[in-house]
Amino acid sequence: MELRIDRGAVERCRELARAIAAPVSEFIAAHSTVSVERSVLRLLGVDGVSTDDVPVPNLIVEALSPEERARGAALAFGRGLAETGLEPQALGEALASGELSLSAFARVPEEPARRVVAAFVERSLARIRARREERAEKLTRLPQLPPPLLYVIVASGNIYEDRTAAVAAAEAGAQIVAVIRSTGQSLLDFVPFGPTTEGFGGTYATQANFKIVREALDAASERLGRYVMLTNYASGLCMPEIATMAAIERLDMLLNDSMYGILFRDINMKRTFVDQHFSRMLNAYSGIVINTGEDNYLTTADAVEQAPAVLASQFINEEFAHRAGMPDRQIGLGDAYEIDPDLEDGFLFQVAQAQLARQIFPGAPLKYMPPTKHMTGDIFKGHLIDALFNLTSVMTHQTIHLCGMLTEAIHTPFLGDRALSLENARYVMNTARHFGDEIAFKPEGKIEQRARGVLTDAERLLGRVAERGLMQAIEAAVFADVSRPPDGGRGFDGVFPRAAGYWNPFEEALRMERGSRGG
Amino acid sequence: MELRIDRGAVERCRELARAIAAPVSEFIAAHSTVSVERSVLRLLGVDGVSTDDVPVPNLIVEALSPEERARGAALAFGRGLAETGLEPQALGEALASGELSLSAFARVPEEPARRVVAAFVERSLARIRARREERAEKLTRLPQLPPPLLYVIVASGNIYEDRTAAVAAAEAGAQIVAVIRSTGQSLLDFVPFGPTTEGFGGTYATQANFKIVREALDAASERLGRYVMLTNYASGLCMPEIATMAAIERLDMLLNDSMYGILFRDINMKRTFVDQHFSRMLNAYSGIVINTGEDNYLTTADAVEQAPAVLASQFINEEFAHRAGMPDRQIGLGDAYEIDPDLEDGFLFQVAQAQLARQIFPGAPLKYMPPTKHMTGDIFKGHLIDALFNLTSVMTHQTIHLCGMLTEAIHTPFLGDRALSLENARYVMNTARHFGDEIAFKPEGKIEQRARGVLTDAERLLGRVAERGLMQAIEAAVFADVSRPPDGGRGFDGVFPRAAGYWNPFEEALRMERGSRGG
Amino acid sequence: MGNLVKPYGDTVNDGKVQMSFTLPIPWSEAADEAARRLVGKMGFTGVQIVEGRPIADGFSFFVAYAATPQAIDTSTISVTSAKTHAMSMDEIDDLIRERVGRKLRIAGACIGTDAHTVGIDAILNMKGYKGDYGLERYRMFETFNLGSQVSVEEFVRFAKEKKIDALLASQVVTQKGSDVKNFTALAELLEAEGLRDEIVLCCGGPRVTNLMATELGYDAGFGRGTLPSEVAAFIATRMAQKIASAR
Amino acid sequence: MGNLVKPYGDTVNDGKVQMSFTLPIPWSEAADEAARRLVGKMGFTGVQIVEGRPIADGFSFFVAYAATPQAIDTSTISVTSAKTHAMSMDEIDDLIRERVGRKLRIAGACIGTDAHTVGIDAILNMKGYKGDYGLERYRMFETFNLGSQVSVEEFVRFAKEKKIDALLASQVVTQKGSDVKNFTALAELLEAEGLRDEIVLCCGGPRVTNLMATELGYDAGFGRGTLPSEVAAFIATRMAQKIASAR
Ligand code: B12
Ligand code: B12
Ligand SMILES: Cc1ncc(COP(=O)(O)O)c(C=O)c1O
Ligand SMILES: Cc1ncc(COP(=O)(O)O)c(C=O)c1O
Repeated sequence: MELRIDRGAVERCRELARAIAAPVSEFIAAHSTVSVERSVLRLLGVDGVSTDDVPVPNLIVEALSPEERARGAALAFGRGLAETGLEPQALGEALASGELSLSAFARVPEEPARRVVAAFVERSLARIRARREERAEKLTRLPQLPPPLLYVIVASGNIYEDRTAAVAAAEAGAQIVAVIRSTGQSLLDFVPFGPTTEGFGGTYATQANFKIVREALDAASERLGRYVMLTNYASGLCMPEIATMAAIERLDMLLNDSMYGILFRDINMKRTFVDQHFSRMLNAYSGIVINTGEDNYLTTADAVEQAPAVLASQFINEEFAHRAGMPDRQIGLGDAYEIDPDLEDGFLFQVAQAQLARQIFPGAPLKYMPPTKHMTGDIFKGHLIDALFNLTSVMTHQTIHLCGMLTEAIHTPFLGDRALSLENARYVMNTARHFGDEIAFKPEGKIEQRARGVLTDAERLLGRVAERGLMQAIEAAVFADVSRPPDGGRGFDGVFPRAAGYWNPFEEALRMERGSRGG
Repeated sequence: MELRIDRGAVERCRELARAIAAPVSEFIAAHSTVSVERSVLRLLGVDGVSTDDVPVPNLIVEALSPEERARGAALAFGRGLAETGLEPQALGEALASGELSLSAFARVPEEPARRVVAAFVERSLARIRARREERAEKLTRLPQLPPPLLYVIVASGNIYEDRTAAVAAAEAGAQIVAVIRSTGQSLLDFVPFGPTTEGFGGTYATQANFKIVREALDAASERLGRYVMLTNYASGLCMPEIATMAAIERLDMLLNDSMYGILFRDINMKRTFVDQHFSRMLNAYSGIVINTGEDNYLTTADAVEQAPAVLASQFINEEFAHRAGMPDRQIGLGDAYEIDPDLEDGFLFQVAQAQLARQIFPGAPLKYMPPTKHMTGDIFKGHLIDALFNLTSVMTHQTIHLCGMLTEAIHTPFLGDRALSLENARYVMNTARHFGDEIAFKPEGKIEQRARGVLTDAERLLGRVAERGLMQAIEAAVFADVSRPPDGGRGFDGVFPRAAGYWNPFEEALRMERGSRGG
Repeated sequence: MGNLVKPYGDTVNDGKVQMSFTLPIPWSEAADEAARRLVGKMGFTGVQIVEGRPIADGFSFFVAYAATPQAIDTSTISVTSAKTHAMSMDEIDDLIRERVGRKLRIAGACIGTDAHTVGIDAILNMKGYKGDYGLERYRMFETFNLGSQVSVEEFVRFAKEKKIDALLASQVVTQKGSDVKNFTALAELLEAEGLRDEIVLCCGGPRVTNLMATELGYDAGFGRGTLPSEVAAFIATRMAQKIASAR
Repeated sequence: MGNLVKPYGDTVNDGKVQMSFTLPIPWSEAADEAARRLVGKMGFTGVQIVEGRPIADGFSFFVAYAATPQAIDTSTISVTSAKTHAMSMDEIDDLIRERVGRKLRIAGACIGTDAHTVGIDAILNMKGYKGDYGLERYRMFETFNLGSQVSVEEFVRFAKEKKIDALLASQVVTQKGSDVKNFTALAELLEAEGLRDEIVLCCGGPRVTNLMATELGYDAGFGRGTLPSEVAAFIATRMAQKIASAR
């Protein structure tokens, strides 16, 4: 079922993506953010909150002087470690309670600070490696079913109900479970702490919540004889911190996009670019597959028109991921089945788009999102739209398959909704298992022509972006019809230039590690 | 989306069907049945019931002596007409009330009897022609939507609720409405009379009921600007009589099969063969499209295994229909989407089967039946199976599309069920309108191989039937694993040999008419 | 006490149910509100009409989500299933051989005007159902399959004539209560003929439950998904009991 | 009297409804019976559990059909729809020009932590919705779209500063009643700031009904499928009334 597409155009798109990312990479290399620094602290072992619920990493970074901050939190914190001989967590607590203050250690020499930090860095990376190996071991012993991997969300707002729901979903056939975050969390410039039971439209992403569901799914995996994956969002103002927590709690995937926060959450673009880079370096190391957010273009604007933007964004996300050291097998590029169900031959367009992505990114575990925008309270019709989405996915060999819910327009899924949704996917994908392999597209037919048209338009779009520069292109509303100024949006005050001598020991270690892997 | 099939095999199957039908035709030509004779009377204009609800045509035929019956009811009745000068209905009533008796006219000469009957035959055929022209006029003025023609059933048991349901269905998009009969009607050796409100699993087929729904649908057709067709069953012990009533009330289609009654209702085979022939002659003349019942093989036995039997039966039904003077455009051959939904790649087999029929019978308005057997109380899954059925139908260009109901396993459809069912068909057929035209099957792939295998096996099956003779083959349980003896089953006592001088003026007229059309 | 349960949407005891129905009124915002109040009158709270639309002139279709305050105490429910004994074909044959000492004569039919024989055939035919052999295959059963559309009178006459030990009646069509009507007529006629006590009387069909069957005076009822061996085990056990208690 | 209606399955007043729900119990025949009795306790008759099956350890899913004895008198339902006036863009502009005599200042936002702007954008953006132009396109409106995740305080501050005539608040997320909470907070703060009377206060979202909105103290509420012109017509008419009655 191959589309005959212009391979030259694909190559040109990749070159354009490289040209687009290069200047942004330079910017990234010269900057850091409060969230990056907080994750460095978290990675070193700092956790917990103050009596008024402010996370310790936030307190520490906020307490740094601009000059200290510009050289990286690791150094200042390392001075404290060296001087006090405390474990990072203990030092963090002492700082949080006001018992100690990092400014007191300003004159501790760099050398011992670096040395003591280096040891904790090694310990931290070993821990992440251990989690990664644990995953590999489980995957070998408890193999997943073949793709499309059925993925469902849980989002009751209460982590304990979510746990129940996650386990039930696994039993009903889910291979990946996502705990959806509460509205508004992406705009919080800190990560909430502890188990939570009060979210709106989702449950807070906290390290404790990650652990609760991971443990429950690990137990279920053993019972079911197949490894059930867990995923969450490394997105919003705390992208790298969530990547950190996920690495530690052995999440398997993370929603993580190089531009989503900018376009859809009005997060400052510089903040986003810097944050996504460091998160992805971490994700690469933890063996976490990222899921990019191209589907969002389709929920806010017309899906037929936006197809080239989706493809262009996939090229950009791929390029940024490569630059952060991610191999193709960890780059879950996004797409979605969002064409108006009442459009004649809309199904043909969906097949064209899905197959196009499959051919252009053969090594990527494509993430295919279900119909959402055109779902209504008519759950019966909704279930049918989901069925054709399921069919398209199995025909075009998508990898990560977000199961559509018949109640999409109504509420975050009920336990029974997920069971019906999984039943839908299993039925359709089984009865039409090899359909895609048994047919060919009519040469120059509607499907092929559509795919070719999308590719041509994506190349044109990338050309325009490359010409202006990515930041200026975003300002000029080239993506999703949304304009964002380079210095506007949320979290801009948390971006700062690296001073000479800036030190991020994890970045350094991961880059070296990658060099040695030849990545 | 053409399958490469062995055209020679198709030709050989048609030859075998001819060889199978020929001896049966000889039998048919030499016999008549009580139901054929009753329809002759109905056609002449006899209707109504006696005080104890026995239809007048039944009373008259029952009162004939074996010798009179063997020469056909028309002659005996014609004698009465000639002698009394009454209209057929008046004579019928007088006979029913016992006021007159046909035996009293036994000595009236044949000539005047034939002459007076001939006049009523002409009147009767003119009436049927008028209904046929009326249909043609409406179809021109109120064109239907393009096929697949969406067909739904109504079956409340109460004709007035059925009328409401039929009109609502038309408004919701139905193009054909069937009023399903009560259980057991097919085994009644008479047609109930008048409007009825008490049926089980369906509503009695009566002429009054036909009229009530036809009028309501005619009004709806005008309002909607598209002609909505009405259909019922010319099946069971009163096949030709229902064909008569349908001709008069301008039904547009009729379920009518050359072997269904034998296999699935244990109706005597000789009765069935004779009855189907005369019904089809009438249907041909009234412009009624027949729908054959091959789907029934699939509801009682495994659908994957029974596919060759379905195809073999389609060839036999086609041949018998041709022999009754039906043009291809009136032969709605049956098939159904009945493969176990949990069979891997079952969808591929369904597509293969549907496309095979489409290619072998290009001129026939194929009737495609929905999944029924594997439907369960899980209405959500049922709706999905219907969706893939809808997809298969539009891909393979089926003509008469029976919409599946999500409540198939529960109850005869509710008004709301039909609306959901029509929504399902409209959605799927629109979003994938030209999908079938935009793909090709992989040469020698699973789909093509399946289609070829079915054709080969059907040829083999027809070969076996031709060798033994159809009646003996049925006795040997070649079809549907059911064995029926030639002289067993219901209604055998209503079959009798035609005596020398047997006269069926309608058969004669229709045959001449057909000769003049060159059919 | 007990074990009170409520429907579960996404939180324990939230009581959430989904509902759909048609109202014979044209669609409007007022129709949505009528639907909402109607569901309220049914006793639900938090009623959301998530879909409301015209489906024909004068008819509207609605989908609702709502919470029920009702709960059910599962500890009070003791349905005696006819399917409790899991026995193999050989075990069943052995049981009959030992406890009855002769072949049991079984007759099955689709009674009334019902012609849905697939279900009763699944129980009786050699081939069976879902890999479970039918009663014809058992050494200790002699079976008669009377097929479809067998009148109650004919069925009882046959039972009498052939000295049948167990009667199996099937009903698939349920419209207007025709199944209950026919099942009742059969039980009554057997009673009237004085045959009821000697016979193991079973019924089945997709809407049959054991509870309903026993209420109608049957020994057992078998619903959707029944396997032949479950029926065979029931007949054998019940017959053995009858014989034991007759001694 | 009145016009009592009941759900319609296939016969007038049969009262038939379809229902589905999950119970937190393992599946068994007894679970089916528990489900049947539960639906009975909800007040339905003729309950059929047509599907019952395990969907996870300790959870079963059921589909039921049943009849409700409840009916609703449609003649008692007088929902005042906010959408009664069908007016064109020009008519609305003219109405404002004549009866208000100046441009109306409109501010819209997705309040609270809700970020679903598609709905409010559909009402405000030039482009509009389903071929119906948005408020920005009207000559007699000056519109401000504050976007997503706007706190109630910020929204009221803006209204005060810019002397807004009509506030349009959107809420799409409804989990745990967050929509009602935010709508209520907005109405209360406006009241507290003494701004409520001057402002035409509207809310909208897929689960909003005009009834609910008026109960929360809003002038109007707009649900799924709202067209911009319906909102524009409402604002214009209401503003004209306010001015007339102020005279
Ligand atoms: C196959 C079928 C037919 C075939 C029947 C062929 C045959 N020889 O049996 C044909 C096409 C002929 C047919 C015709 C009609 N059918 Co029909 N048919 C069905 C269908 C699709 C499947 C039934 C089936 O075979 N199920 C599979 C078997 C294995 O399951 P089962 O019957 O439940 O049996 C199991 C158990 O219940 C149990 N069991 C059953 N009986 C017994 C007896 C005993 C003693 C025991 C122990 C156990 C037992 O064991 C079996 C194995 O587990 C159903 C819809 C559906 N999906 O259920 C409609 C359905 C049953 N039919 C229906 C109707 C209305 C008809 C017609 C009346 C329509 C018409 N007016 O033309 C006709 C007339 C038939 C008649 N006179 O009875 C309705 C009944 C509505 C109702 N609830 O009243 C249904 C539900 C479809 C619908 N939604 O309209 N039908
Ligand atoms: C698109 C979408 C998104 C987009 C939003 C993009 C954007 N910029 O708006 C993205 C992908 C970002 C998103 C994210 C989330 N979403 Co969302 N999303 C949807 C979706 C698919 C469609 C909503 C939509 O655009 N509808 C189309 C518009 C035109 O319709 P509308 O909003 O009803 O508006 C019309 C009327 O209501 C009215 N109207 C609306 N507002 C107003 C205001 C006024 C004053 C007036 C007069 C009229 C009016 O006029 C409009 C035109 O007719 C729905 C599911 C669905 N199909 O409904 C889920 C849905 C709303 N999302 C949901 C959730 C939970 C989320 C998340 C919280 C998930 C998560 N944890 O990550 C996030 C976070 C968002 C946040 N912080 O609020 C849930 C809400 C559950 C609930 N009932 O509480 C839904 C129902 C999906 C689900 N079943 O889980 N989502
Ligand atoms: C990359 C990405 N991050 C996050 C989200 C979720 O929204 P929020 O930003 O509110 O967490 C999405 C939504 O689909 C997404 O694609
Ligand atoms: C040809 C034909 N006649 C009749 C029927 C209906 O059944 P009955 O024979 O009970 O009328 C069917 C069923 O699908 C059929 O295919």
